[in-house]
Amino acid sequence: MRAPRWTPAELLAVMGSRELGDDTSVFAGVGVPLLAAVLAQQRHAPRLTLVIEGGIIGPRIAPGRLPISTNEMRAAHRATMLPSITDTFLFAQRGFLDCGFIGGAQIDRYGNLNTSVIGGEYRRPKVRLPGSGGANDIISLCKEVVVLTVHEKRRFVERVDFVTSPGYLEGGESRRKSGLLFGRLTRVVTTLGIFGFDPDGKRMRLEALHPEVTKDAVVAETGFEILMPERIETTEPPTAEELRCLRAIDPERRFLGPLA
Amino acid sequence: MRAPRWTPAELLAVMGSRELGDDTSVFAGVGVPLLAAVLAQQRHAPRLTLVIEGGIIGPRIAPGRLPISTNEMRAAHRATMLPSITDTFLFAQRGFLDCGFIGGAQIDRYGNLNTSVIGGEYRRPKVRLPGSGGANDIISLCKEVVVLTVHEKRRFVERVDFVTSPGYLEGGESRRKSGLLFGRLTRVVTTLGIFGFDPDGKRMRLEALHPEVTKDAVVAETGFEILMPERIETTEPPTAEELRCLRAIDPERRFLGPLA
Amino acid sequence: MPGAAAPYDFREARRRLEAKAKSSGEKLTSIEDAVARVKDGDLVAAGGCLFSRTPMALVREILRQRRQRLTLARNLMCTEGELMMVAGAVDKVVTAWMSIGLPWGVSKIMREYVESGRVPLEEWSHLALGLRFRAAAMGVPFLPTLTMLGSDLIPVGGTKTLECPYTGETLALVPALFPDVAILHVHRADRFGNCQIDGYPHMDADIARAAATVLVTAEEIIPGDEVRRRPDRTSIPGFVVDALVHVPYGSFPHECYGLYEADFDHFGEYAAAIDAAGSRAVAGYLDRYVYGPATYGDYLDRFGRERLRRQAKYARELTR
Amino acid sequence: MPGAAAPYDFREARRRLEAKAKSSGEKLTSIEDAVARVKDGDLVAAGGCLFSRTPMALVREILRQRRQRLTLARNLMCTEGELMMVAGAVDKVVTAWMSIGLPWGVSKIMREYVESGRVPLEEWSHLALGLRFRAAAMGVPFLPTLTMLGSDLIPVGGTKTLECPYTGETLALVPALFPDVAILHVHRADRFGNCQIDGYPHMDADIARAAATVLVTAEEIIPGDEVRRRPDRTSIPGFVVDALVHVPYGSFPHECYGLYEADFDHFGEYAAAIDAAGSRAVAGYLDRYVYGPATYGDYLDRFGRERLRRQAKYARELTR
Repeated sequence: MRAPRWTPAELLAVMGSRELGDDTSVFAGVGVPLLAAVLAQQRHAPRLTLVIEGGIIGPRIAPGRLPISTNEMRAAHRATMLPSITDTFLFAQRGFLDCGFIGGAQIDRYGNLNTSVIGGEYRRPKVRLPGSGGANDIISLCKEVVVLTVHEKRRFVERVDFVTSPGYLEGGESRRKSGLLFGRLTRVVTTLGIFGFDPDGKRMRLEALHPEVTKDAVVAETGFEILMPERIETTEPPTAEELRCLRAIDPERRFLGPLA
Repeated sequence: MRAPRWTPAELLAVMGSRELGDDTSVFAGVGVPLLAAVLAQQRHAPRLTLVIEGGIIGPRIAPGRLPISTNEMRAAHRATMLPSITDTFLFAQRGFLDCGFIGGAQIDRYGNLNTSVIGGEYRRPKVRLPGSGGANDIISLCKEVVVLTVHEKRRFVERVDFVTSPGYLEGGESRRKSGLLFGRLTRVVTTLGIFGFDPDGKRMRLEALHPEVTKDAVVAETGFEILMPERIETTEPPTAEELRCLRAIDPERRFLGPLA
Repeated sequence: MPGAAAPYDFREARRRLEAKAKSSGEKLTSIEDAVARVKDGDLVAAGGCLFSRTPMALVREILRQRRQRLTLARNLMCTEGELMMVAGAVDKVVTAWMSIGLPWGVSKIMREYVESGRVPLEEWSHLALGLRFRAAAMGVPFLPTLTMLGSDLIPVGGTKTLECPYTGETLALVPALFPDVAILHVHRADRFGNCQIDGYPHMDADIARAAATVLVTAEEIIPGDEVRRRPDRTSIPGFVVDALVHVPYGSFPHECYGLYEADFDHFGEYAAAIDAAGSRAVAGYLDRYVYGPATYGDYLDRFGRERLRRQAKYARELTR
Repeated sequence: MPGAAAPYDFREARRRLEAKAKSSGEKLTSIEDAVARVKDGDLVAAGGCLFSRTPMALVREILRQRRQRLTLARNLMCTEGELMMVAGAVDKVVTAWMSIGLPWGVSKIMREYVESGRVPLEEWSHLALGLRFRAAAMGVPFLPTLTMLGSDLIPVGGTKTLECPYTGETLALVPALFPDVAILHVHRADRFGNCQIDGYPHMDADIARAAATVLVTAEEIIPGDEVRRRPDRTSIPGFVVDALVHVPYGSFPHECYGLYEADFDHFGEYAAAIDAAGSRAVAGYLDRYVYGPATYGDYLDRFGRERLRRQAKYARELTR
């Protein structure tokens, strides 16, 4: 077996970057989501505005000085505005933020995310995770949301133990009926492929496989039944130029992971 | 008849200034209320904080450069903070503003103020006045409110045509019952005397007469029955030092009026 | 027909924002092009307060383009409101207070137009109107408050009250106000629309977020790098702004904090002319200051450059 | 017993503020005197966010004075929360997220204390917690929002929903959170407590207005005249502040925008020690950094002045 030409994180960042259009705003978490946004900005979306939840608008992340949090000078490097955290999220509630980029610990067939508790009772959980942070707000309030995540069976579960951040809840109209008028989860970009949701039932659906990934690999790494439409695309592999650009942003490979 | 030693505006400003304690905050409108607050600051309340509704905290008004509005550089002279207008009023709603100083066009026995319409129907009034400005907010939200006004029969009416700024509404518990939990109108300082409100019925009550003013003069200039307790104080006349200080603040006599 | 939605309809307001490009690209244009975005019948909110940071150049261009049936919303209204009334541009005003300033008494123009029923005046308390813009800026249909309760402002504004589900107390819920267009004047901006304001911020930041379309004039256009050196001075981000115009003295004869004081002598002459001739004086004023001068520079020349320099000196004295 | 009121009780919160002096006088004092105002059982809200502008000197002094049964509320919690847990100072935390930072995974200390039930973690979305402080800052019992709806955060937090009387839509009403004490670290203040913050303001301004008692440390104490020259830089007015202490590097090893970067090497060593020895490592850390050094200067010496200079250099590079 030959060495892969890109790491899983590189694949996610490149595929994620392609979801972003020019003349839009993106609310991005740190790590791979931020890399994806910076890549898009450098490649095809020069008038993209990055928004970071610590209260940062329009930063130009310095290559090699990547932030590890949403609240630090590396994240705010050469920003155009630094509103309060609350005001930053309120831009999303008002409708100014086109796309939200988030990760996730557990995700289920309706795109619900859990970053709170796994196992046990809520107040005495088996594993207590860090919590929502801004993920709930982003998925509730941004116009469109893309989840970027490693595709593993322990993450893709039948039903999340706790809905920290609402995808389509019970599917169908249940999200809208809960009062969530705005925003929707449009894509789940994983290390295996790209997923959407069927318009009626809002169940997760395979839309495209990454190069050299099979449907069986998806089924094997997914803890629920994924809808498989007749026609499934194959994504364009990361180009040499995309990879070159991406690697220049994270030369220390802090988030891109070790090349084999 | 000898010439009065002070003008009506001077009397109001001096009497008003005495209502303010040190280590407090005062929300003051321009004109006589502002003069009263500045006088208090210079005389007995050096740690008083002036708050002006245009979004101004802690200004040091320059003598001879008195503002004519709550939204100008003269009002903001050497301020310590300039919050947004909304945030300025929210300091009052939260409970940070101890005393509000306002004027009034029409006032009734329960201290209700009208600066909106006189006569006719609301939408086709005989006289359209400028409106609430911040007066409604100040009387609704400051801990204590003092009205400073010339005492004339056309101002002191049986019932205001329109309640722009609520005093005690219909008296009794009606203010509290309307939802106004905070604040209260404590004093009405006029050119004739100082008035309060009886604790139960909340009707206006004479508390003190200015020097050389008679009860009959009050009755003659008031369009409703004023409560007259057994014991009525006489105010200390403005001192030479108070007048000297006050006149130095407004040397052009822009608000103090012409000396006879 | 977006403009026909109820002012508190946060769903429609959100849809309009979602449909608009949120670009960090070029925003600099001419005043004519900027104001072409204002449509007859629009609800226009003006920034600043009374005679401070009034977007006078934008008001002037709206009148020159003969817009009609506008609703003008502004917390405290001054001469700009009178000009719009007499020019026939407004069908309604939404405000907490309207006149020129304390020394000139109650506005005679406001009285003439409102008492006759020609231009209804929708009245709110100062905080309530601020909260209406803030609710809109936050993307919610109302904000709770304790102001206005018990007063006659509650019924005339149609403000609903609520028994608080947490405390059982009565709260006023002031409805959001989503303008079609915001017109604002700021101290400086880069060409991408990132705006910085000195001194009192008034309600401009909320109004910008509340509106579907945002037009800004700036005293100074600065390089983007300068904004990035002091990002904590930015109060309106570029992606909120639709059009930006470079207009020095863009509030004159009103003030701009630190740069020029309001021209009180001019107000006095203006008020005296109204005392003598009523709204006919304002019609003459419109010819002389609005319709006549072809450019904003010509407009400023009517005041005289000496006057501008004097007012700038006063401002420096008061703020240094 | 004020502390016993429900966190959204705006009436009690208002009464406490009305009873307090709103002075523009002297606020400068010692850290010991400032922290003496914190009582056992208090709800303490800390400013900054994660490892940015954490009021570390105040946290350290609270631990030195052995306060107990505190509730700590902070939007994103970091090492200061772990220290308070292991020191036995907190009975509960209120937050949107708790760990040290992405590279060090899920906080082992948080897991140990929360999973065992020793310290309940009350969880809100980041915006919801921000709105709780803002509601309190505004003096109202709740604010309406569309966030958290549909998620399990609504039932576990006891958040009530409302059918909007204007639009009929469902809104979440997040309840106000009125802290007994706010602890904040800012860039500069004058001795009267007028505070200025550079860079991202986080939630500090709201927290200051929300709390009954406000304790502030500042990197620099500047003359009052300097505040009056740039009043538009002030975000917390003096009459809100109860006690002010001059503490350079008052957030270290966390960051202060423009002045010093967080010491990530130190975080790495701290996290590695926990990996090796669990909460015993934190107990040792408390002895070495909190209980041991008699003064804040001695505390900083444990990091080494060279380290402080290095982090200051990094900050200048990132913000100039």
